[in-house]
Amino acid sequence: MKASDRVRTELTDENADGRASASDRRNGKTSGPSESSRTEKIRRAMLLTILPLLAAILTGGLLILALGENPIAFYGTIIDRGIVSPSGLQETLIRMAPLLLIAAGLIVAFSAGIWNLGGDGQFLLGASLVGGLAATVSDAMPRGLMLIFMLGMSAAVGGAWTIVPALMKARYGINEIITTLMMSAIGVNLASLIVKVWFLTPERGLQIPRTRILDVSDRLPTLFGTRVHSGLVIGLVAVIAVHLMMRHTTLGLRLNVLGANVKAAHHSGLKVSKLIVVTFLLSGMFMGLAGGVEVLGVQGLVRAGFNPALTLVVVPLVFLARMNGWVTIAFVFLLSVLTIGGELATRQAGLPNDFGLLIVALVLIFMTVAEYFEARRIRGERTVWQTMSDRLLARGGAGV
Amino acid sequence: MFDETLITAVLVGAIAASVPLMLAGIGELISERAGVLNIGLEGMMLMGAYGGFWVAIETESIWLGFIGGAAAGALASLVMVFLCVRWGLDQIVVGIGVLLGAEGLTSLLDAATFADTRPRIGITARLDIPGLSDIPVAGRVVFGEPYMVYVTLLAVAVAGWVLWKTPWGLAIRATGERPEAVDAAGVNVVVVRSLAVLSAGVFGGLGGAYLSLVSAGNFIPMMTGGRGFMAIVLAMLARGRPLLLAAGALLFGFATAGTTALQLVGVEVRPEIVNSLPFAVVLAALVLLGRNEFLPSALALPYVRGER
Amino acid sequence: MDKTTGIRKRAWLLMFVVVALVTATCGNGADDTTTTAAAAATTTTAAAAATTTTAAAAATTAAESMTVAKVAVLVPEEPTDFGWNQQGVEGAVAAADAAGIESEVAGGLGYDAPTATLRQLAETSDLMFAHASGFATAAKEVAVETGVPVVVWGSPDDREPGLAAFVSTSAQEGGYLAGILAARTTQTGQLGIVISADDFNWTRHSGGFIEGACSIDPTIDIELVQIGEGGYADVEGGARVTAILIAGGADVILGNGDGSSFGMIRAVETEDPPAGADKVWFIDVIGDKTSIDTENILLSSILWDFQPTYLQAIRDVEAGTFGDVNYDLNLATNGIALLRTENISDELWAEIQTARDGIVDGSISVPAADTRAAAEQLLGCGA
Amino acid sequence: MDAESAGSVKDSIAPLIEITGITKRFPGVLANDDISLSIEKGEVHCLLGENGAGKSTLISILSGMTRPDAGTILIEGTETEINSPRQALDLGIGTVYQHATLVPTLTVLENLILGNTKGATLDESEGRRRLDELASILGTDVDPNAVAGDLALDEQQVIEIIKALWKGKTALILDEPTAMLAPAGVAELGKMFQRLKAGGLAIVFITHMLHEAIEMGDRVTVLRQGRVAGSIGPDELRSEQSERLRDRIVEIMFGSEATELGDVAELHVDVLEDHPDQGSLEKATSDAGGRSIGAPILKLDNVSLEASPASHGLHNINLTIAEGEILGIAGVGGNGQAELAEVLAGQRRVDSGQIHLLHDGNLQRIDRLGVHARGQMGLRYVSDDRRGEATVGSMSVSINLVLKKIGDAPFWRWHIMQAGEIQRNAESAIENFDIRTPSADTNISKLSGGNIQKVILARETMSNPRIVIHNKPTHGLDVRTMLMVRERIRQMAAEGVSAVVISNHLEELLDLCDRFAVLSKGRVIGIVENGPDAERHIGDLMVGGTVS
Repeated sequence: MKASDRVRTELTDENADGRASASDRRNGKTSGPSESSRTEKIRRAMLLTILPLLAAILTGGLLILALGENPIAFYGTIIDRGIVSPSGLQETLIRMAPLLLIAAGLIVAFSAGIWNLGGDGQFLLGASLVGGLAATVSDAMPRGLMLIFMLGMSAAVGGAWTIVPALMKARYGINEIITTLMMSAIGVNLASLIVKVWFLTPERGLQIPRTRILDVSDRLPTLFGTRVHSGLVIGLVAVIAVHLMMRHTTLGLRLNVLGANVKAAHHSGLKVSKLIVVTFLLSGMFMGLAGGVEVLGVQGLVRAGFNPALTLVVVPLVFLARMNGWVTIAFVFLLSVLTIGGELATRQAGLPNDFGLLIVALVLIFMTVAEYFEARRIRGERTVWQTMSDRLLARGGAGV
Repeated sequence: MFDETLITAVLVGAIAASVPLMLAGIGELISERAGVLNIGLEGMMLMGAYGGFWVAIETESIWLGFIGGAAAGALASLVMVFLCVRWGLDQIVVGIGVLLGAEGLTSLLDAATFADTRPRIGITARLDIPGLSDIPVAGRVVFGEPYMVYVTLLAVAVAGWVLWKTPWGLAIRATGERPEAVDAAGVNVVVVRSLAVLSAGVFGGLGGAYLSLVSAGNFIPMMTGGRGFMAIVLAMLARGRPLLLAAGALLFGFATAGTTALQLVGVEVRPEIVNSLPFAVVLAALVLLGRNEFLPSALALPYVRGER
Repeated sequence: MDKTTGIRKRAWLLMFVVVALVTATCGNGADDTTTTAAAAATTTTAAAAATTTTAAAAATTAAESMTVAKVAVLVPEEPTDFGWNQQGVEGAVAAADAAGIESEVAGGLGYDAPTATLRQLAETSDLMFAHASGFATAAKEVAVETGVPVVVWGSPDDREPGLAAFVSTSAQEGGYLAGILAARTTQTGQLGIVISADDFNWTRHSGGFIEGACSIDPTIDIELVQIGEGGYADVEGGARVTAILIAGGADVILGNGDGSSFGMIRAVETEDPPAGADKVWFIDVIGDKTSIDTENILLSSILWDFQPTYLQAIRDVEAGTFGDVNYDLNLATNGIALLRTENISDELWAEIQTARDGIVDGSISVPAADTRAAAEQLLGCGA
Repeated sequence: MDAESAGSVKDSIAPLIEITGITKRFPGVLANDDISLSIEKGEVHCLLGENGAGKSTLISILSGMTRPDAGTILIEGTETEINSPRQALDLGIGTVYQHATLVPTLTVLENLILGNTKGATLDESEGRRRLDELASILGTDVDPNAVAGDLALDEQQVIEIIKALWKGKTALILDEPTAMLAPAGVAELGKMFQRLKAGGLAIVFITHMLHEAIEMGDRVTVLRQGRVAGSIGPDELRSEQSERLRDRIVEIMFGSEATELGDVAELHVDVLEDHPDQGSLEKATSDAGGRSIGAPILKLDNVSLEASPASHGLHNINLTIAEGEILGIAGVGGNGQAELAEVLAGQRRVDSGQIHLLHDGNLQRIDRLGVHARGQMGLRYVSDDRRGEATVGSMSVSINLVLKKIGDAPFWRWHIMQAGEIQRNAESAIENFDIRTPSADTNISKLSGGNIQKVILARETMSNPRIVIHNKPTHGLDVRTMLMVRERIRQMAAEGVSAVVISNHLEELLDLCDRFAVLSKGRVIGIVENGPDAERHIGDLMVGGTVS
């Protein structure tokens, strides 16, 4: 019982009546106003998504204008390339596949109140093992079997890489933010080693160290004659399945209780330590699967030093989507449009490609700020401006 | 091959590799001690690298450049101050926002200013005490480094002194452990944390400026190359003690420089292993200690009076 | 329950939207006149049995009738590094200008996800220069898929008539000349080579450099060190490694890097010359950094000029012979040259020119060291 | 009113601290309702009252932690706003909070000088000097270099007092400082008060122990339900016999049953009109003890839990509860009640000892079983921490009603939630327990404390309970819900369902229970049968802390 005691002491502070608990706030689970009202829903969507997005677009636009470029043309290109043009839309959908799987892994973790920030390591380990083995395995078995085997393996590897943080959290209550980040860094390096030491192919010619190429015809099948590979379906199914699982199954409810209130989880007789481990494993499996899908669907091989570092951006997206699968899909779509469209738009505007990151950062920050105002509004608190003026008036001499 | 000059060279290399980590690490350490996990440190370093270089080019002064770098880092940390400390928003989400924003912004500014001509700043002056700096093996390292190295070591010492010997340091250490106690003692938690995050920006900026002003002599997009994250880990390893941080950074620098030296005698140490080591050490320490005392207990938790 | 129905409804809606989008995508693609080739290639891929030969055959016919109106060049970092990325872009643009056609530059793409950009550029260009070895696989796949030919930095086997040609450098030839220069310049009798990563271009430079230096002084002492695995842009690493070489006694440094070169230059500028030398010299690669050489330490540079090769590629595509041969940058085509700075005396330059002529006419042969291990075997001048 | 008049009798100059009309409302709770009282120099002013009476809120207003919605504070006659702890400290008001405010990783000295040094460096010598000075005033010996987290609870308490005195040159406020102290420590505290009073300090002292208030206090103010219920001035305190004083204070605190009912009637007319049949507390009380009691259903043998820095633990608890019996657990809060409840519920494993529960006709050992298994055997737990533990605020009422049945049929089939069943269950609970909620889908955090308690009660008592542990079942509830909860407990007992009721309200225990076990420092120090003398017996055990 040592473990549960620790978790308890971590959160034993009493909550004053009517205030959201610390864990509630961390998970962004400030309870919304009555769910039934449709206009309220639309208003919230406006306030939490559309408004910050517009603010980010506006700020970015001003920046572009200041740089002497045409912001309307810039955003026009993003939309045209990211959504309107058929080939661009295909690329957007292709880009979504691994992001969706990562998001699915994060939804599970965040719903259970666990910050799995080690996605990059889990992703890359899944990717490198698949990259290393897929071509060889495809010599030995038919494509379908090979794909299933490889996808399963990537999931297993991703899950396995979470065991250390999981046990440390379950056993000693050690902050998983730190442990998953550490394991991720080690995983990134290990993935590179895997490629260079165990799966280095002699066929690479003069290229940098890489694994064998999986033949295009052996990769994930494409959808409806497009270039979009079936990883998109796997990703969509994963997010929707996780969404439904969190809402309709026993495990989902248990994880939600764990995430919303650890004390209540103990009180309800949930096996908290076990649930923590299950959460980590599930989350890591989706991350690893994302790596597998990216290799089997797009890359076909893994080079040493391969690290698209996808998770970092998905983390805030899932958090801001409040772990809602549908909203997450929308956000992932938005991010993909920004990435695919942004690459062309920056190129045409003569801006560096990294400018897209700035737009993403602006969206994130404005959404967070909107979240904050909404939370305050729900708690019935006064606006920040009122509070600030109060503080200014009350300051007189009260330093530190 | 392992003669005196090479040992000197390894020591010099170790210092060169560790100074940016030390600078950024001090800032992160102070911030973590006050309970704020500053994931955006890498972004603050980039801002410092660019800002420092810009000021140095404009003013033709390296020292003003460092001040500019500190200011640019502080500017980036203001986002954290307002959103995380004042409003209690999530430190991770905002930290990632700061990181991405700084990456985009510095690349953009670089494209707009230096990309075409790639101007460079003159070499930084080094301490040179005739006689002393010529002492075999250690003379160059002890008496012949760029001035900023000594400033960094001084900053480490000062940070240690501030943290352990001043009321400010006491308040910072207490805030990371139990902010409500600090509040009850009449110390404003928001002010303490704001200043701690600001110092993370200042030191992160200085670390970045060291890269652009001393290591390279110019700014290159994304030039920090993950050093911000390494500094975060080192700050955790140091458990709030700047001297331990400096030792950790030096050890890491020594390991990387040593790896280079080993190449010269034909011994290959895979860089992946060297790069993984600090992380593995932190994990091992956490496992062995098996408890959270390794980190400030209020780390990454926002504080709002009356809501605990 | 209302809630469940709502969720089901939304699930169906989403599925519908996805399917609709995807189908719409296919339909539109066929309508789009500019992407007929792409659509055709897509169909081939969709048939799942897209063997390389059939796709290649299909594409070859397309290539034969092609006039090149526009070329595209893709580089992993921003082309402002006075090195690999910038030279590649400038070479491609210059080639396009010479051919009187359009060019498009995609910079800062990173190494991990070039496919989307390749496909986008394939829609608007008739030839693509995938200017990074990390792009080779993806570029060739896109070429097969779209029929738009690519020039890749990969392996000689990547060559595919009408679709892909491999470009390499006889960088060792430039390295050889630089080696002569260094051996004549050094006062300590020690030279240093820094490579930012285990990259065949770097090891070829290095191997040639060693051979060249050995041809002058077989007792010369040369050290080769690598910054890290992907140390292309690692400024601090470049500075650190170079400082160690200088401390070890080297007074001429050959620096192979992109962004990391700036760190190497900084170390050459800052570090005390080793005992017996008045000054440390730096020999750069690929680009010409004379304009930013504030401390006058730049001895020379092994210049690469992609313009002639890339122009040749354009001509070959137009002639329908693209992919029949691979390309090579070398001294004979002026794709490789040694930069003459003010710091090289007339007498020494004449000696270097003699060696150049020898390489071009084949009287001097410089083997290519394609890996770091191969380059390291040359250290010690065969002793 | 009493307080004001008492103040004005003493002298004509303004009191040290005078508060008037202080009102503070938290969502769903009126914590302070127009409170006025004054605090004089050189006096120990005791604040008494049940948990939830508003004492801690009042204290946090004085210490600058909370700002009142209405009311004024006058310090030596000047109206003053206290917006932050800093301001309170600058005014010389030092506070010892109920929860620890020491930073466990810092040394004693560092804790003390935190926020209390001027200048650039930590002036440790000045700190030591002040520490020695205060320690000698208090008559204790303190190691300045000890790490605070390593100290025993009573040692920490002394440090907390020193910390409060550091700046508290005007007034010292202590929120239940004796709860964790041994009797010797309490005596020591009394001596400290004498010394501090002599120095002209005003002391506000919150306690549950009547004898402490009588022995140490110069003035006693009793709060009830956020209001001042009455007060006793220094003259009366000094002149009266302690027995008489005690009766008087008890009367003000709990009211005689008649006055209690009067108050209720006056305050909640509408309530009584709604449910006239539930209004009579007198009638209900007379029911207690009149039932037949069956065979043992729950048996605790030498149940022990190791003490920790935060808890006294449990020591060799032996208890037997019979079918249909209501056992009260009396004692001052923090003496092992929470631990006992959690051990019984299965939330915490015992370190030694056994627990047996009547199941399938014989007593079966259950101390290795978890919450869910015990729940299915009919053992249920109504936690006192309604929002923090017993419910998940961000989830709906209907989900909270099945929180302990996750995975059980009919609410889940093949691990899939059966929304219809859960909805039906919620609707029946809402109807049967009169839960006032907009809908079953409403987040439970939106409900008032009373309605949340009804949800919890419904969850724990539906579907065949055998024995229910009630931890402070009516704490903080309005009178109507309180009566309803008590009635439910009584009614179930009549149907043979046993209950263990933990409460700080003696009146409540006397009203409900057949038998009482008195807990002190994790031990059962006495078992008392309900009857005419029960109150006196329990009171002796509780306030005396010794077995009589």
